[in-house]
Amino acid sequence: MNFLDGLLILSLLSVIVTGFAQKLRSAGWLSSVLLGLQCLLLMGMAGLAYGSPAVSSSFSVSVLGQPLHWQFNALSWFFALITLASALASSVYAAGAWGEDYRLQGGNPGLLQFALNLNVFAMLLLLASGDLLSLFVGWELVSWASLLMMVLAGGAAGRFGLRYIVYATAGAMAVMTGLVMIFQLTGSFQFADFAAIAPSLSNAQVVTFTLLFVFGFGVKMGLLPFHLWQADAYAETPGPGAAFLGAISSRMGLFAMLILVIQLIGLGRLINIEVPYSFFSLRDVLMWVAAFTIIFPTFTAMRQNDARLLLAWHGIGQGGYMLMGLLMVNPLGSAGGLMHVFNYASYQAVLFLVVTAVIYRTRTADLNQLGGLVTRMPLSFLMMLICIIGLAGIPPMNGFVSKWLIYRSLIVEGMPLLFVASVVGTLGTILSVYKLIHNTFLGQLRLEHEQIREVPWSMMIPMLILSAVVFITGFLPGIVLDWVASAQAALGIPVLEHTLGGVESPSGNLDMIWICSVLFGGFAVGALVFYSGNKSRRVHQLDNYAGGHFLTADDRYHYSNNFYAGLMHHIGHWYRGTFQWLESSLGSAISLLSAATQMLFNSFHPALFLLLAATLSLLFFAG
Amino acid sequence: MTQNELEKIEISTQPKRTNPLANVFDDLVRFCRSRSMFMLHYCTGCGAIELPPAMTSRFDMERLGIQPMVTPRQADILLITGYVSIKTLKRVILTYEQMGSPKYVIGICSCTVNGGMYWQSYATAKKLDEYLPVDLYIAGCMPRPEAVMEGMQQLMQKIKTGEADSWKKYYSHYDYYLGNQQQLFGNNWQTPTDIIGEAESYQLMGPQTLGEHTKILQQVQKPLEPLEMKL
Amino acid sequence: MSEADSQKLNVLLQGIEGLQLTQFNQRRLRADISPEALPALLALLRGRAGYVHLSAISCVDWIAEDEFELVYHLYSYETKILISAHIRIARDPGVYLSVFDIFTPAAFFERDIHEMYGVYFEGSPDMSKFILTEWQGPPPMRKDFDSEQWVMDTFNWQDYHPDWLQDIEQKGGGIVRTPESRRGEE
Amino acid sequence: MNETLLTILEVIFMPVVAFVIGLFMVLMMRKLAARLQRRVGPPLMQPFYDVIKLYGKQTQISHGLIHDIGIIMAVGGYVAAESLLPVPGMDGIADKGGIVMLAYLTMIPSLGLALGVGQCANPNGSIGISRALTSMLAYDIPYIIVIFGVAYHFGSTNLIDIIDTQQAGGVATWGISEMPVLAIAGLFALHASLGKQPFEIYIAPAEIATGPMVEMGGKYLGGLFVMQSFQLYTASVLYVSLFLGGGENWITFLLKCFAVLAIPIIIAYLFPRYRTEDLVRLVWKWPVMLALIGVAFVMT
Amino acid sequence: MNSIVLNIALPLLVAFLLPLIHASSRIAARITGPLVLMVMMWSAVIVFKALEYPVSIALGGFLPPVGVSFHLDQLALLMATIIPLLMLLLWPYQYEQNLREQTVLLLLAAASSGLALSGDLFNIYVFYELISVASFGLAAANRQASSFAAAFRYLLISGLGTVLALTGIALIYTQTGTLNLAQLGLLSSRLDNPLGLSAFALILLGIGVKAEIFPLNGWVAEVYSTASTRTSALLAGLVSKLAVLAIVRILVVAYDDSEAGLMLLVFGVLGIIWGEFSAWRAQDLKRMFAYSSIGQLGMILLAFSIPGEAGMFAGIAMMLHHLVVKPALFLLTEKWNHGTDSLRGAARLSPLAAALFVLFALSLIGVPPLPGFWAKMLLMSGLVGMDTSVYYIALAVLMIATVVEAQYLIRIAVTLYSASDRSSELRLASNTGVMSLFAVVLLSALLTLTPLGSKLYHIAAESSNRALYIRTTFNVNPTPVLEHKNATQEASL
Repeated sequence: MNFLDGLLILSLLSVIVTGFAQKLRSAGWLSSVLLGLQCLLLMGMAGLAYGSPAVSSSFSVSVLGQPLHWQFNALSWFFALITLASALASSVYAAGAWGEDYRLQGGNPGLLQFALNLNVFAMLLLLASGDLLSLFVGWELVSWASLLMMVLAGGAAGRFGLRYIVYATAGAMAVMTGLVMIFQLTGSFQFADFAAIAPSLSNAQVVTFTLLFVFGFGVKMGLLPFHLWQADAYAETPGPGAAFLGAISSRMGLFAMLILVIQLIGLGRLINIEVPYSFFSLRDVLMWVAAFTIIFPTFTAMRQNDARLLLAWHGIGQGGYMLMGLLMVNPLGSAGGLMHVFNYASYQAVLFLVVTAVIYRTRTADLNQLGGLVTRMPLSFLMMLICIIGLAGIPPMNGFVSKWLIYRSLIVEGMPLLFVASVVGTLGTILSVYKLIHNTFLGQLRLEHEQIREVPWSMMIPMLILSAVVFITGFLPGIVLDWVASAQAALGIPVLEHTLGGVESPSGNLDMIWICSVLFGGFAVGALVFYSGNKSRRVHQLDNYAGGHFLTADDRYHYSNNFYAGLMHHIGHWYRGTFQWLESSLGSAISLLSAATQMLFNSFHPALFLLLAATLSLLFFAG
Repeated sequence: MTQNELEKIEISTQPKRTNPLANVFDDLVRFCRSRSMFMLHYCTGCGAIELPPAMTSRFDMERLGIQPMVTPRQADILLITGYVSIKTLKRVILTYEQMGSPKYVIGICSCTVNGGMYWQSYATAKKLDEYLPVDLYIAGCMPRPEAVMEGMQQLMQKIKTGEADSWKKYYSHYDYYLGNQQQLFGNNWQTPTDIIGEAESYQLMGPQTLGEHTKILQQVQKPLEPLEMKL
Repeated sequence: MSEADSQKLNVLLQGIEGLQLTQFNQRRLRADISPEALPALLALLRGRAGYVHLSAISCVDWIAEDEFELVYHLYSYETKILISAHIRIARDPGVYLSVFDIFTPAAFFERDIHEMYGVYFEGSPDMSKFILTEWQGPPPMRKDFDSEQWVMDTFNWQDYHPDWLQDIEQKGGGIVRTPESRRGEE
Repeated sequence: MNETLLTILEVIFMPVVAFVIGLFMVLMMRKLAARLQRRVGPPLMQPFYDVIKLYGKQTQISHGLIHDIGIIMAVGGYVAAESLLPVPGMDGIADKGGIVMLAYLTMIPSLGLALGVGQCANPNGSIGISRALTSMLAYDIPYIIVIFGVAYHFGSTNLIDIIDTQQAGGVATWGISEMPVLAIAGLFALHASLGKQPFEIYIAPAEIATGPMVEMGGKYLGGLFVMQSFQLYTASVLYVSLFLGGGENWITFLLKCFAVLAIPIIIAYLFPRYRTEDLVRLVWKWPVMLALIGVAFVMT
Repeated sequence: MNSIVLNIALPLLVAFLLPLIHASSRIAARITGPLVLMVMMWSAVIVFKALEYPVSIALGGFLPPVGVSFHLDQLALLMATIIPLLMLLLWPYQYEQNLREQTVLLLLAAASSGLALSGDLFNIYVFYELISVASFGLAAANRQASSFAAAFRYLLISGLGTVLALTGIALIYTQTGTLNLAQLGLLSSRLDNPLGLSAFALILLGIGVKAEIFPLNGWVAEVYSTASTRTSALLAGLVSKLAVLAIVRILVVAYDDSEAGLMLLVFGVLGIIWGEFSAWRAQDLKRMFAYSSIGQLGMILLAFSIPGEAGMFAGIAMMLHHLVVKPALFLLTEKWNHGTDSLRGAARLSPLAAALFVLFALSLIGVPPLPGFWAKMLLMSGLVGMDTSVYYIALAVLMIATVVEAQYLIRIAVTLYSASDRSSELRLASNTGVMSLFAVVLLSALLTLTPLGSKLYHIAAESSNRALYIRTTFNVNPTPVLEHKNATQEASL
């Protein structure tokens, strides 16, 4: 009985307990405590992140002659940490005032907690997988568990969950095909066996495996062009659930892809495979997929008018950075990609939670129905500010560090176009997150929102802690880079040399401790200069220059709709909805085919078919 | 209270500070103020047409540090360049109140002095300084750019010496100005700027800041407290 | 106006009682008509003769006769003729029918006339204040409103009498006649 | 320890120098504009007068805490950024960040300003910010390609290394002689980033009442004036460091900086303003194309 | 061993006696049927347990190839056990007017057992005919106009199929002069010609009518949606499997290594496409399951088309899985027999039923660790193992079909759990007793996956061993069954 056994068993136990305790009022706190205990057990394995050898579970199952076993290494630990931390934050958030409110709105917070625990269990099982079969079992559990979370809200959520599951099943089928093919090659599902034959695979086989796995796992990650399901589904998930799913759920795809494509097949093979009639290697193709995954969803996010959708679309885009970083051979890039998983989870969770807090108070996430909340919910504003700085990848928050690593590696590798693509994504992010914070927290406070207050502490504390993480790991990125380096070692890729403040390298350093200190020193100077002037006096928001117009509280003069009108004049017609079109035409094609098959059944007598089939087969064999 | 009485009231200018360094500092600030005048030309009438020549290469106001600005927040000088209809006057007052002090008002053209050729019109205000404290009039119909420049230089001189402090009068005699405004606009008249509050917070209250007219205002006005941050 | 046009118009308008057409020149016609018949005339002109453009409604205050004169200016793009239909209504109560149902733009003119003269148009969509939103007094364009007096009562004047002006005045120049004194002369 | 102390001293001193030089750059800008329009232009100390007057305003209008903090961030961000830009004799913390860092650090002031403007609740301000961000999206793309090209060429993102390499080899190894196409693209991007005509869509006084500055008076506007001088300084020094070999000594350094800045300014005052979409179209077409060609040259 | 004949004789006998028993005692009549089924089960289990290697029984003392012979191997006995078990589960206990139906059911039990056990073509044909008769009776049992019409159509096509099958059998007889399967296996070289293959095609088509093979399954949707749910469950769950089993027997023994397997593949793939795509649009739960079952049968055929143990193993696993899941799902439609839209909010009224639906649906889609997943995995593994483009195409079809299947099944699940706009609809409250039993079976299969897997593998290995089949029939001294090559590796999948 080691920590891993304890963790998995406790997790399963939590699922069962929260499943039965759904109706309890204190179900939320119960679930939080259970998740907290799991966190403690995970901390017991913290040695993994600092070089301890992998932990194997002491139990294993054998199905059809194939053993399934589970183990934790630094990579699993890293992902598990993110999973459990975001789950704990979401659970605490949902346990207090929010859960009460959710109950009053007709929801079942206990069910939400159950779904949360189920997801955590599934994810831990996936992260702990010690062979391909357990990986697939974990993978499917994750897929279906997140479906449960998505459809909790009912209504439109059901539709979006359904759409998700179609994508997920398609992905699962691809993965399963890949696994079965591996099995036919090696006769086992062990990682080691596949790794052993991987170098001797033919190029065609490598391409097949890569495409199958990238498609299969990429669906969950929201890789282009399989990304359409994600934003809607996450946006409709109840707030804390969305925070959890948004933070980590999609990253499970990345994890699995890491194991199969990067660890087992190896980037070296991908780089050596040239795509015919082009300059691209297979790796380059994947990197471009990642690049487009950054750009398109980010710019789609810019046009959203619902805060949750906006964030969810960003979640898709940010996944592209991670993949892009991890497809880089040098340690900078892969460290950037891995670190981005952590960073992204930290701020995305907070962002969803803040948006939920806004919904909790105002009952809307429509960016055209909000505004000026900063005076009423200043702490929430601060959280959102910290986290959008992180999301946009601007110093001094942690998002910058990981993106910096990715940029640096792109420069080192000499990939200008990908570099531009990633920067374009960042710029797009800046634009849309400003729209988010502007339309919710800045600008005119609406008359109907004058009386609202900051959210209660039960909701505030998880946000506060997570945003502290966003800041601290930006200030001291070395903390996370330690874990990342161990994960890199576990994956068997080059390990990044780093310091507490960042990276030391002959071709350009990064020392966030200095940078942050100087930055805050600069702010201090700015404040000094500012406060040396005469004291300013606050004025009412209606005391505002509008060309001599007298503003009244009934005037809605908050500039929110079509926020980037000028830009949209130029790029608006580039939004063709091609992917939507593709998806719906595929749907129509299936519908058509389906109608045709039904018609065939209905319009002719089956005897006719019988005779026809008999004639044909006789002709076939006789002729 | 008539205009005459108003003129006679001594505005309590800030006493000269005893610290010589502070005096030098005050002088420096005043000098800078006089050499950096951002003007909001609120183009009410025909007079505005005389400003482009004053700004461009023939006379080049920028030599003197005068720049046009487009919002009252940024501006120091409010130029009123022609007849002020009652409807416009409301906006002029709003704009004036939104400017940051020290602020100066220049009335250009005869219309701002006495109504000019619209003296018998029911629709235009006649004496601008009943509603706003005017530092300087530049009469004429319309005054030539030279006159505008001359006026500007006079104002610079007044700022440099510290004479131009009519803006304080607006705070310290708000009741008077408000009374005149109410007479034209009715008792429901209210601007979004809380002049009394400002006067209080900058210690610019005078003997006649409050009075019967402000009492009316305080009765009818919609509250304009700033939105405080609430935790 | 060609003979044919004139003929046509005569035929068209012969049914209207009390209509008196006067031709000023090729392009202008004056129609004097009773207030009751005006809507019929406008409807006919618009519907049958192509006078689709109501270019203005103007009002004259005939205070001596105690009447308002309303003039409807109609223009035809086909014949390029402007017809001005004149009616007279009693000053008191100063109420007339709106022609908004015939010409939509009439609403704007009627609102303006209501504001300036106090004539009320029944059936006009909006008779609220338009330009003079700050104005509390009587309709200012009525002859019985004394604008100058009102100004004198309402506003003060600059007390501006510098020495150089006094010099000029002593020499017989400058503005020696104050507004008050001028009023006395008239 | 001594080294750390020296660094700290440099970090304190560099923004001061930058501020003074920046004010003179503002002056040069206004003077050049005046000369182009056949005017005399403002006196020598005009930028100082403006800043002092604005800070000396007696009533200051704030729309809330974020309005204040926005200005603090706008000034403070640049103060910090200046310490990443090596000048003759002072390296500050340039070796701790590099150009990518600098490029992102200079976004902090803009973000601060955007926040402050947002709190003002003035639609003109919001429109201004939306346009400013749009133009940032436009000019940052060529700018970042140029940075990529330079970093790739010199094999480093460390500005000190880049300057040293150029100074060691003389004019022939200057960025501008080795990468002329990139240098042109960089100048274009620099121009666009200054927010001067024809790219001043977010100021647009006649359209949106100076956009972000609409509610800024007194020390708020003063802060923005300071920010503008920093901005001019940063842009020109960065360009000089990347393409013109940095400063061997203060005289050549200042000469280069002012010369670099003069070019876009002279062009600027000959033009009216683009519309937003035209700006985006223009900047995404020509400078990006040039920059990509330049990078292609650098990489082959 | 010979007591297994009881499984055929007893129900047949009781079926004829039932009216008499009914006349004497109603209560006795009520318990007779279940009792018989239990006896059948008991006898099958006994034999199954005692069986160490396949046995051939010659009835009436005539040795094969002349006599009527039964072939007892594990697969046959497994089916013989399952038949009474399933019937017990689906027995119409609560019906009053069910004498006729009970009789027919007993007849069906006898015929089914016979089909599962018989070792020559003629017997297969006879029992198949008996099954047909019984199923016509069942299809028309609820005495509604629509079900009569459906049953008539069914009868028509079934009869036509019988003719074809008989022709096929006759052809084989002309080629080989025998109808004993083992004998056919010995003479299989004579069948590997156009005429022999045509014979197989005709048999396949003929029997395929019951096996819901495309395109002979036009009756399926109609019959299943008009007949009672139990009948549908029985037809979809049991009868179709038996028909498949018969085909597989012929294929394995007589048409090994011939193009016949390819034919199965083609029909299987087409069946998958047609079934799943039609189900995608179905607006009625029963119809949807009917179409879905066509697709599933396609998958089973596909599995059996893979030569060797892998295919047999996958096929048996798929078959058993479907045997458990499909009847259970059909039982669900007993109350939920309206348009899918009207099921909105049903989960609130009968949470257990909805939960069971989700369980079965997930298993059907193949979500690990449910048994359906392993079955599907075996199938995919078998397909990949062939490493031929035809099989890869089949794999692709299978993948797409699974996605389509997931879509329509989860659509129903989501509908069940979405908020209902009506306050309460009692008719949605579903009866879940028998279903729960199926769920228990499914879940216990999940728990005993490892032993079950190896057992099934042995069964598959045994039944795919053609030589063993032949030897069993002709050699009195059989060799031990388990002689397969490197057992550990291959045993798994």
